[in-house]
Amino acid sequence: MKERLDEQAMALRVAREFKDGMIINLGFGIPTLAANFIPEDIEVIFHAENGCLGYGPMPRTVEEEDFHLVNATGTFATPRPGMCFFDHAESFSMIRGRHIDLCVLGGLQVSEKGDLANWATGVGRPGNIGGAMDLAFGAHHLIAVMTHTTKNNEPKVLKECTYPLTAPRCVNLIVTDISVIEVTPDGLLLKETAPGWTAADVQALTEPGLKISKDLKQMEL
Amino acid sequence: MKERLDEQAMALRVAREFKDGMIINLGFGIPTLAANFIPEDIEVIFHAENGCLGYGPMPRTVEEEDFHLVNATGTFATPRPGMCFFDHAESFSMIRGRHIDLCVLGGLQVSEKGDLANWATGVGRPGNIGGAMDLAFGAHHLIAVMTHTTKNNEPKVLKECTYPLTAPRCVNLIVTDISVIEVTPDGLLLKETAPGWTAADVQALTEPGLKISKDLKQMEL
Amino acid sequence: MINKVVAGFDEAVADIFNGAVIFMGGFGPANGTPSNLLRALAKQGAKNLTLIANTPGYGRSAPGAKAFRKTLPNYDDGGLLIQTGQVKKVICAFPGMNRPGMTAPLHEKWQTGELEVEMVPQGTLAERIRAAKAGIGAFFIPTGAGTVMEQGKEKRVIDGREHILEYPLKADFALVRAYRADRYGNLVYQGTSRNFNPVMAGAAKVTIVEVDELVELGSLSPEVIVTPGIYVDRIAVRENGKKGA
Amino acid sequence: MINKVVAGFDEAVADIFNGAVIFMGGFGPANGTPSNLLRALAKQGAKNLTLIANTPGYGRSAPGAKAFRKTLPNYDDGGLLIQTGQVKKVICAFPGMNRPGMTAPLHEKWQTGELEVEMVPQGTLAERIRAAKAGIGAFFIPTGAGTVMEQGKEKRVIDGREHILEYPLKADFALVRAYRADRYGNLVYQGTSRNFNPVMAGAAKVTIVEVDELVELGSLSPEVIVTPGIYVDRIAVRENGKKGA
Repeated sequence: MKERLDEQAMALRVAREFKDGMIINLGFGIPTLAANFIPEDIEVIFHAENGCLGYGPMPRTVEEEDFHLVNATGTFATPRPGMCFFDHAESFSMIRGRHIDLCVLGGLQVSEKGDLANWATGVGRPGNIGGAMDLAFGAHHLIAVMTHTTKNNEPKVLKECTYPLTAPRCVNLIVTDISVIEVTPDGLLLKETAPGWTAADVQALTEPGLKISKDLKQMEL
Repeated sequence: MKERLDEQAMALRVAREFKDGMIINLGFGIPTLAANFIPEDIEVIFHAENGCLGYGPMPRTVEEEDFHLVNATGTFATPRPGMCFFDHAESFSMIRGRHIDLCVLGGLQVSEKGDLANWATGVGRPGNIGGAMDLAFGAHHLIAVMTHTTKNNEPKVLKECTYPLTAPRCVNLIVTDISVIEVTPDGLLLKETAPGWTAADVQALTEPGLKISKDLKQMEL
Repeated sequence: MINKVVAGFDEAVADIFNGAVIFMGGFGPANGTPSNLLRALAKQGAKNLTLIANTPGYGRSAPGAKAFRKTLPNYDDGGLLIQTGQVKKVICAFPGMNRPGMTAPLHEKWQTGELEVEMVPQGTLAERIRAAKAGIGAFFIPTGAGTVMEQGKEKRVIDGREHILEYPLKADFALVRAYRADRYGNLVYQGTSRNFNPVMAGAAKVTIVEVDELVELGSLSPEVIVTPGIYVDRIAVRENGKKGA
Repeated sequence: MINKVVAGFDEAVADIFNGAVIFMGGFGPANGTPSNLLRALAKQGAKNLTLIANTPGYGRSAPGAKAFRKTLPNYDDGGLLIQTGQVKKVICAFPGMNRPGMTAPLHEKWQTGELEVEMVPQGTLAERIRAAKAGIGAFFIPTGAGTVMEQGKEKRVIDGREHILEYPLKADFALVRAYRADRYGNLVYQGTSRNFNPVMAGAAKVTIVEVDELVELGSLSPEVIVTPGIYVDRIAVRENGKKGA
């Protein structure tokens, strides 16, 4: 079996999309890891739904842990010059008002139209919507990052999502453990494959048809 | 001709309505003067539409004038312990959200239903709505203070206002230079007359019929 | 004289009645949760409560159960009121995880049908609470259009985009956690413990605040006050100040 | 590196185009008005502007005319742009007084039909600007129902009270005046000079801020920043700092 990217590698690939000056919101899981791979020559500002812009990395010691400084995933963060705090209404004005340049969310399913499902499977549990729906509707640019298939090797990039939607037509870029796919008005465009994977390999694990980019390349990691 | 109250006396009568702990907004003109007559045993907090709660009296010297501390009538105020500043959206959330206990506005006309007209005569000028409409709709309790008649001795307490309304059915109490009138669901109730004025005198200068309070008394000044 | 300080937490929550709707500030197990007010309410016993919060919380862990997150000593959250059976309905954005070996009272009572759970996207939750405070009758937003969140809601296309109509979320009491207060009820917070607290303060009929410290009137700069006292009705001061949750 | 500071006021307003819609902060002749940005815009000459402000202002008094209020040296307001003929429409809550002997360009141009004036209640003005910033498509409020302000607006009874539907007020540029900024665009204000400035910052496509002082990143406490830098695009620093309007 071909080797898939691990979470760190996916996070690294996501971080390549960070540009100087961007306001970025990172969701739970792999997206949060992307903060460890900010290109050295740029400055970005992270937004936390719970009312913080410009927080720094996780503390390295227990002594640095401050219960008054956590990010939206509930984990401790550290102060950084230029940081500021605000309340939840203001925080989501930033999101709903389209002031967030880039949001990275985990995905359960993404459709060929860019619909995202990432908060509930629709059965057995109420699910946890959190701020995901607000972000999916509000962010200027949305990256969905996820394994390309389920544990049973079934596609998660689908013609139509079967789980409850987070938002319709919101995903701009899909980063998976085997590919990078752009959502375009004409459908899904395969732009990169993981080392050792061909376009055909990726297509075989993807429900809708993929257009292949003229500049198709191997993911640089 | 019988003597009418001057502006200071009207302001004094208005200030009798101030109760301990009230959040009060005072409009342009006579209402603003009422701040000089706060009963000594109570503490009230003044709200200024331009983003201040708890400001103090006008400065006594030019040196005390601070261009960063003006009230909503544009005149200088002074700092007071417990004061705070906020922006216009927050300031009018307080008003629209019914957090202001008492508002005192000047009036051009008041109807027997408690309609207030105080911002425009409807001809020749655009008028100045300012925050008056927001206050008339939002304040818990509204006092309109004005001379009882126009310069031509025509009634300003009318069956229907002829000028553009500030808000319908918003006035709770009318304080004039000859009377204090409560707006009740059954119509206007004359509660007090100025020294030397009878109920009949007041009625003669008032368009709608006045009910006379059982406890009708002379205004205490 | 204006003085909103009450004798203690028990006095602060004494009039919360059966069937009351309660806002609770805080964002998960970090600070910003009014733990002492919640304990007092558990003791007071009011029933059939509706709890509106971003994250109701996990309550007290059973012996040996693993906690979802690290918490401060003496931390309690809305999960406590679910465990005591005082809550009939939760309106929230994040019901919480439900993993093997974890204590998750919301999920347990939801599965047995003892608890109703209504999910609201986090920003919509904040804006609906703000609307109650700011006198907004209803508002159109894009968030949720074309998803299950639009069910039963009026839809309208504005500027070429689908919107849904949302109404204010109103409550009888807001339980708020702040850092410092003066006797007028002016409040400041600390870091991300601010979160929903300033939004809820003033949005309920009665706003009750748990603070670390009461300070002299005038000692909070008028430039840095986050919640103006106009939004606060009662202040209860923690005996241990900053220590503990 | 993020650095929103531009070379000067002329550079800050250089791309304001003919027909642009402009927010202007401030509340009457007191501080909080971006006088230097307005002077630069007068010099730049963009025409057919729509000016949205609480109080457009009185412009420069004719020699011998009495001023409505005391102002700081070098004070200029939106009235200057009305005097230069750059404004075709004003949307405001307070057009200003028009008394004999006073300079009142808004009234003069309104009477001759050269200027359109649209009146919006002050709180509705603030909330409509906030709606543009916060992504609210439209909102129902009681303010104005049963008055001339309801003309042409959708009405609806909510909770037994008449409401009218208001839409966001959008703009191309916001001209904002603050006290201190850092290079991220985080802003603090002074006293009542705050007023409409934080509401407008971020509500226009481009937000341009005039500040007294640029300070080192990190020197503004994260607890006291009023306008987060996310809402700011350009900062122009006054040479004379706090001196003058």
